[in-house]
Amino acid sequence: MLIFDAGREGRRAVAQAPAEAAALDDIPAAHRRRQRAALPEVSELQAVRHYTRLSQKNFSIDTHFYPLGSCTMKYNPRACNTLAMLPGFLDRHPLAPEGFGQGMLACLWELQEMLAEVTGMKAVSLAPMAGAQGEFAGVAMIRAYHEARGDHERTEIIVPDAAHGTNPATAVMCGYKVREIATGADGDIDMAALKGALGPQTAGIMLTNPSTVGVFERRIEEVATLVHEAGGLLYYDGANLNAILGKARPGDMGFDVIHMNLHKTFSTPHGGGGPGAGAIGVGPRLAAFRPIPVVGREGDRYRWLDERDLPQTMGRLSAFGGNMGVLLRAYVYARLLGREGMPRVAEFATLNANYLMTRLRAAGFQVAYPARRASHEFIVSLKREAKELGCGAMDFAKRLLDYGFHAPTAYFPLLVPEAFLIEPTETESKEALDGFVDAMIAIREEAKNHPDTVKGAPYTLPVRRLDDVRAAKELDLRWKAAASA
Amino acid sequence: MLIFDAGREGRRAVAQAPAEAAALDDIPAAHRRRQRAALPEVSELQAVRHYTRLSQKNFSIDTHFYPLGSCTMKYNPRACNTLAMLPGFLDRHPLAPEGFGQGMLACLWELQEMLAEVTGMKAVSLAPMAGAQGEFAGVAMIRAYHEARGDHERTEIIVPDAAHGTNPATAVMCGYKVREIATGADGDIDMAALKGALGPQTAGIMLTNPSTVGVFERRIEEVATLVHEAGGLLYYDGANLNAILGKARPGDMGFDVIHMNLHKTFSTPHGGGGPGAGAIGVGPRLAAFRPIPVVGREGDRYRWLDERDLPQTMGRLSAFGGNMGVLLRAYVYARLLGREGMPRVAEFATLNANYLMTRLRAAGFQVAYPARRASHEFIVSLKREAKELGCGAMDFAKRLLDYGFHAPTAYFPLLVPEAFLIEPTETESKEALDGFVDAMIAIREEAKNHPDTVKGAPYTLPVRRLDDVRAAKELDLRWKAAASA
Amino acid sequence: MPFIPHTEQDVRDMLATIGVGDVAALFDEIPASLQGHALERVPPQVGEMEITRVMHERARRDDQPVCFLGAGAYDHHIPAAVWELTTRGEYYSAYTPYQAEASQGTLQLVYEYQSMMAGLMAMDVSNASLYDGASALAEAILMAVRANRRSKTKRVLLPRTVHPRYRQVTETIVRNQGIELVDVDYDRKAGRLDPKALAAWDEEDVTALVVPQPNFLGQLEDVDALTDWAHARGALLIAVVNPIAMAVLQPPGDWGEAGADVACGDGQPLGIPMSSGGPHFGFMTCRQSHVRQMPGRIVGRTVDMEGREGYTLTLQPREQHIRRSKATSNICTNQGLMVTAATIHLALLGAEGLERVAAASHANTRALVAAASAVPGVEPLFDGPYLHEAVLRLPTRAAPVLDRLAADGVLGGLDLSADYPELGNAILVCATEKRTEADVQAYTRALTDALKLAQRA
Amino acid sequence: MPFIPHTEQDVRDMLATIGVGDVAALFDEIPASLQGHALERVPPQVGEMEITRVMHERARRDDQPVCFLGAGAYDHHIPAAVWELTTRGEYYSAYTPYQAEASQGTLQLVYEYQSMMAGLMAMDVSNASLYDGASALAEAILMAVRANRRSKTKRVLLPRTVHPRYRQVTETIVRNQGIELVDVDYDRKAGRLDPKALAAWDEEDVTALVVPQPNFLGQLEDVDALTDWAHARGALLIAVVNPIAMAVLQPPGDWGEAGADVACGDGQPLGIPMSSGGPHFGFMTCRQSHVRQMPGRIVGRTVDMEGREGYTLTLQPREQHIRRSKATSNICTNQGLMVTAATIHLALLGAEGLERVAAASHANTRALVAAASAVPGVEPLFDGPYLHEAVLRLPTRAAPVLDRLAADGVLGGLDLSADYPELGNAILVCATEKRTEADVQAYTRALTDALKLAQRA
Repeated sequence: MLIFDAGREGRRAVAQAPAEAAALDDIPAAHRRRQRAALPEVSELQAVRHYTRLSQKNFSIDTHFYPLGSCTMKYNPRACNTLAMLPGFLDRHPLAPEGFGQGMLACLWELQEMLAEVTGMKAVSLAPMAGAQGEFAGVAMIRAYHEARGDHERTEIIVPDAAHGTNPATAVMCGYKVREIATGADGDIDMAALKGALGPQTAGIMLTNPSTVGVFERRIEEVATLVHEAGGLLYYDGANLNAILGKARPGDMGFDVIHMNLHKTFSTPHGGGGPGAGAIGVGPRLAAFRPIPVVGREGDRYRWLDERDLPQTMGRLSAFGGNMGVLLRAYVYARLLGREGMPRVAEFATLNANYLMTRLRAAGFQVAYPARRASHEFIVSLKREAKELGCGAMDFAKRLLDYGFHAPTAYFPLLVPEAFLIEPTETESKEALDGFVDAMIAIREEAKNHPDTVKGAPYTLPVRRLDDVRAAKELDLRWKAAASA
Repeated sequence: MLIFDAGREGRRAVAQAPAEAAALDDIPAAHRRRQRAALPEVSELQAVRHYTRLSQKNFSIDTHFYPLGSCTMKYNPRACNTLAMLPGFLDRHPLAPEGFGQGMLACLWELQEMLAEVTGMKAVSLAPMAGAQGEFAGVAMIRAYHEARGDHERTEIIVPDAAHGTNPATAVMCGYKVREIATGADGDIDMAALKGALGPQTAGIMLTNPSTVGVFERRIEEVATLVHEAGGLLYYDGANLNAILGKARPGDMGFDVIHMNLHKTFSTPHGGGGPGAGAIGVGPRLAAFRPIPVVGREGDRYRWLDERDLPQTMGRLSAFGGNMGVLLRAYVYARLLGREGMPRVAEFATLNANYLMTRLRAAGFQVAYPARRASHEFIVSLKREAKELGCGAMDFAKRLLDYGFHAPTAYFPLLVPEAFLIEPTETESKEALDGFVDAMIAIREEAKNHPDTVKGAPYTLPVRRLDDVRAAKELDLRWKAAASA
Repeated sequence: MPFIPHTEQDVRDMLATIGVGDVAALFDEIPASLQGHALERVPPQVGEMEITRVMHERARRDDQPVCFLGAGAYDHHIPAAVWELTTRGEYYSAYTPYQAEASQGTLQLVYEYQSMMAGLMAMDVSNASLYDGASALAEAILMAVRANRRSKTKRVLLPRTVHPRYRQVTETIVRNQGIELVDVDYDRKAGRLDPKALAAWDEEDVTALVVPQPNFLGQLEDVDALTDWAHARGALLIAVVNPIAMAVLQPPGDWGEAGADVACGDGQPLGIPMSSGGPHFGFMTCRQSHVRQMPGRIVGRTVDMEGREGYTLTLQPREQHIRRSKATSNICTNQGLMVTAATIHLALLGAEGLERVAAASHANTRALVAAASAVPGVEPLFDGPYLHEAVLRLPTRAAPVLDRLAADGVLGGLDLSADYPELGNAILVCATEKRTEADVQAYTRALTDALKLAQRA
Repeated sequence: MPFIPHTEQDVRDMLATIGVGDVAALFDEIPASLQGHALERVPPQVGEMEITRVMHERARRDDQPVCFLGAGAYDHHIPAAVWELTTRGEYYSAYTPYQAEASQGTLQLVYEYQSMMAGLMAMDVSNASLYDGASALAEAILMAVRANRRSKTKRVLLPRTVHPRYRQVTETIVRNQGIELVDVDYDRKAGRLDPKALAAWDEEDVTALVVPQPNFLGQLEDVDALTDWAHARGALLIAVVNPIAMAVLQPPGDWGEAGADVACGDGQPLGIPMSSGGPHFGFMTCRQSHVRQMPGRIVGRTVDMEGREGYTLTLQPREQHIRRSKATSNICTNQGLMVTAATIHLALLGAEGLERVAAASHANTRALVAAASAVPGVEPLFDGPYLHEAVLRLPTRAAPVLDRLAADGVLGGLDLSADYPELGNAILVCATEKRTEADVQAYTRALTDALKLAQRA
């Protein structure tokens, strides 16, 4: 049932709107709305009941193990939410004088410091509102850097073929051509391909390390040297930062700029698709180009730095300062981890991934890079199951839902057929991992004996497999009132 | 799975306890615990996931229609919770000076005033922590009143046979004998029986009006006169106050004392079984005997009144002042209703009940008092269905769960066979009531054609019918660790 | 019409179905003389926006000072997860779990709660809670009187080291049931129950003895000896204890040779905000042999028609809605939502977490006592062991000193002069794990200032 | 180890299964030179108790004054239910709903959101949100450039009456895509886009015209004429509007003969706390014919294998994870949780509720303008219609006056001198439905005092 279906003309949640319908008579009729908007007309109880019941139709971290590769679905500590939602934080107008926001600014300044330290970068800006905006800011800074030096011939960004889709999309948004390079059989970059791609046209390279195939780029220092020698800069996609948090720092590897997905590594909620936060860290070459605003400290006072302080800034990314509420959650989380806790994130995420990889491999599943350590994630290929049993990644994914596990990321990265990219994160217990292995084995048994059972899954969720083709062909993107009198 | 089953030795939610294990060496060993308590050893995520998933196994107002007679399961406005949980209210120590609690005391004082006005009583005490404690306080005040007058021969409390079980239980707790009187065929008190029961031994009478059979006691003024003439006092059980809120006042009917279930009429949450609040209102005869503390006002300052102010008080009912958090919720709700909203509660609760009764009757169900108006609730007897189809109140109740409705109160009051006591409350929509009627009709059809389907219900809940006999015989009241090394 | 979903059309349709002309007709059985009061003292309806503003202002007025008060309510850390989960609609707005199949969430949670409390107290079984610690003690006494059939006197010894408010509430509740509540005095030096005072009852019939641990004065009672004394005389032993303390102190089930018979107390320290005193919850645990005398709801594990595990309310024949005037108590609702919070709290803290909380509270209270005792004229009144509360003697009347501390933003403790005048200028102080070194320094600074001022006056 | 469930035994068992001796071995592919930094600038781990104290203190420091600021963020009432539901774990901790069957809650909610926004804007379709209003405008411009294949110039007219920050963000985002952003000036008297300034482009190729409603200065633009002007020239019309305002003002879909082509804006007024500026969310709606050019996620209704209705992400081939360098945008996450809140908010308010909010805000702003204009030297700068923001001229420099108001606990408005120096001592003020008569009085009192002080100085 849609919320609209619960509506009746004239029904309202009366306590929620002003008691009086104030006059608008001084606004000319030509400006006034003529027909009331088609919104639900429901009581407060109906709304509460509807959205409570709807919520129960979701999987979530708070209800299920979610081994979703490259997404870092770990526990979102409840204190981060409770504390970020204190009225003193929520009720502050973005343009209120800084004197009314010293507490909030203190949190942001300390977060900047912590992020700079843990990534090995010189400075941080918290302005980007999501990973993709952080990426955009990063590449735009690279462009601003070259332009500021009068270096106008650099037209290409190098991107590995296994990269996240946002990488090439971002490079194009910043006016660059994308040059893809291949991944070697061992999962590392093909150095010959890299050397072949580098040249005076190279503005920079976008890398994730560990890469999207779940392994650490072992020759990263050599890569950095080559790119820098060619005059390019190195961009670090922080999607996989959880794998090395507190253990190794992108700044030490030679990266010039990094974006961090605070909603991954710093455990702010994914919220069913945002809001995220894509803080960026920069090395000395790019510090002047950071997006504004940035929090500065003078004595014991904090204030926003803007274009007057950073005249070379690549600009503003949002009307105000970014996703403050998300940043406060990240701050609380970072403090709860502290210096001791950050490396443990990497250690236990890695321990869980290697354990799960070892167990799945021992159970007969095919691992994409068996000769390598898993980082915080790894790839299983279900190519053999698809071929021999007729049940591929999609079928295993859907059947896992019936077993009470969210499916791993499927069919990504594209270069591994029938891929499951599996990231257990550090917050799951050994029992949860063992349960997942048991489910994978059980599903394979089902696939052997009753393949249709697997291909028909899921059975226990609110709906069975959906007709995506119909969804795209016969677009139904909104409710419409039934035609009436 | 029990939370204990998720535990592993040494596992903890580390952020939640002090980092250091401080020394206890100055406490003699004889006083120290020798074996660690058997509590769960789980991570924070495990606890959050376990209790999130457990919650989803409940029906609740926020998820289901709950027509539970005599329980007034109406919408609990979310603002009442949010506002009562502001840190300034939660963090106050009960013994902190009143200067730190003026805001909270102002709310309680105003609540006292509103409750006195809407019940027609002279004064109110918010001290009782639940309806049953309010009842206890009420009857204890009646006793204190008679004793204060040297009237020691009054040993009996009169209670109608249809009364809530708490009524006789309370009278006994206060040292009284219980004298039951019959309910007439029309649902009113049998006046002859009342007259026969009254005498110099009568301390008082406990009544609900509307009564537990769902009809208004029409001759209440005559009852009051008779009881008062016999030297007794009248106690009003506020369980059914929702039926007359703002429309008629127990004080005007002649009652000397009333308890109110704020978790019913004033919509504080039932919480899966409490906490409630059982505020009491008293007429002039009993004002001096109110339980302490009570909030007083002097100028614009509020303070607690105690035994120094009310030397004849029947005493204290709790270590501190009562269930403040519940009272704050009731206060917010009372303000949101206001003067206009209170009578509407009674009007729409009554409209819903009469509509539902009419529809069920038209659908062929047997109503217990067809010649009477329903109050906020009414009784359907499934005697005929039990006899003819073999499916009684229990079967209909369980099958309703499958249809997404909580069952009405069944087998109460005891004097109607196969009773369903149905209270829809004012916050449910006509569509919800119609849906309930449809379900009742559908279940009766099932009972005709496939009675075993109904008798086997429920099917769609986490468990099917439970073995209550085994539960009581083979008592299993706690988890025990499996015997190990 | 807030919270009422009816449209005008709905009302018309419903009235037509019922067959009446207007809503007023539905009230025609209520005498007209009783209808139509104007409710002048009830203010007009306001919207959520307006009441939100009022409550924020009033909560702000209540901004709290640093708390060194205990005396039955304790300022412990509560994990954010506790109340974020507890206020989920499915717990918050559910009814008492009579329809077991539709209430497995609450029922299983209560079963877990019972298991945790029984474990913490080292007792056999727990009920699903009572209203608060004080009323739980009263119910425990009523229960002991029912359970001890050998004793004829209904005489219960209630030491003065039990919380004075608990004693008052007990008196209020048991007053009309023919029970004799007997004060037992305490040792002025030790702040513990006086064995000599008890000796007066050596040869008498005693139905039950109540023993607090820690006692109201913060001191530890000699629970083993007291328990054995009671049992030797055929009396039942009722423990009234702080649940956090039981993480590190000997639990009632282990007292003496045979353990306590009933253990009760207030559950507030287990994840419940102080909230000016409520809602808290009372807990009660007992020996298996007494379970049918225990008041309140109890959840049992059983199986369904298909043999699956499930949970249900059990032993209901003890309760008022079945037994009516013969019930073990008139108790009806318990404090379900508080139990929900406490269960989640206990799961998050675990035994080790609770131990750390208790130990840190102990360490902070020691630090407080030491620091305060360095202030001239201030000294600890008793010399025995204590956990996280202690009595300090002041050189001058306590009330004005505490007022002065409050003005400095410090809740300095409880003035004992009303309940224990024989102790002189004494205050009861408490420092939980939340108190910091800086808090303790603020305390002693404010105390020093206040005493100087008092001596000048 | 906070949030890590591993016991020592677990670690031993897992390492044994993997076949390594310790955890360090798992990092042996990372050059040793890159490992082992001490993280000195990261403070040591603290517990939840300690950080709770810190955050409460810092939030208290941020206690907010009475807000008469608007300018892109609005202090509207938010029903308590909105965030109590939005922060339920099932919404809060869920991922983007790629696995549709396991995400029907979020997916249906987004479908409802799309329906509500399309209805509110009187447009055909909505996406599932963008980051904020400013970036939504930038995306709308990129979208219009893609969609308007007839226009060759990539020239977009961006009036100065659009929020200055939105214009800055747009410049930042579209800078490298060969788009020409053209300022269009406004009429100094009317505070609206100047038809004469527009006339300069009468004969030129224009790809799109942006029209704000209400505009940044609070005034209402002549949206019908502007829309028809754009369409007559083959330009697309991009509306950037306040969603609360659209409850009472003509919605973009009804502008002019044919309606706007794209309507976007910031969704903060729909149940999102101001939160110092974020997270808010951007919304975007458009004509059906442009849907395949729209960036961001879109949810469609379809059926499952058994014909039951269900919801799924659709039109994914527009997106970066499929199309990579050819995607309509690099956008990946949207602002899902904010959309959850806005959907619940819209359901609770309904069209009539939103109208009342808008109308009450209008009435309060009129009252504010009237009261402030009674202060000597203060007057409204423009004479046209406005909804809930207006520009006041002060007799003296605005900054010190606003500072003085802030010291009196009043956020008195936005100083326009940096962005609109030609307007002199002008401030932009706003009064939502939350402001009371007493608030307005406090404002004028503080303003009177501040101006007296300024004139004395």
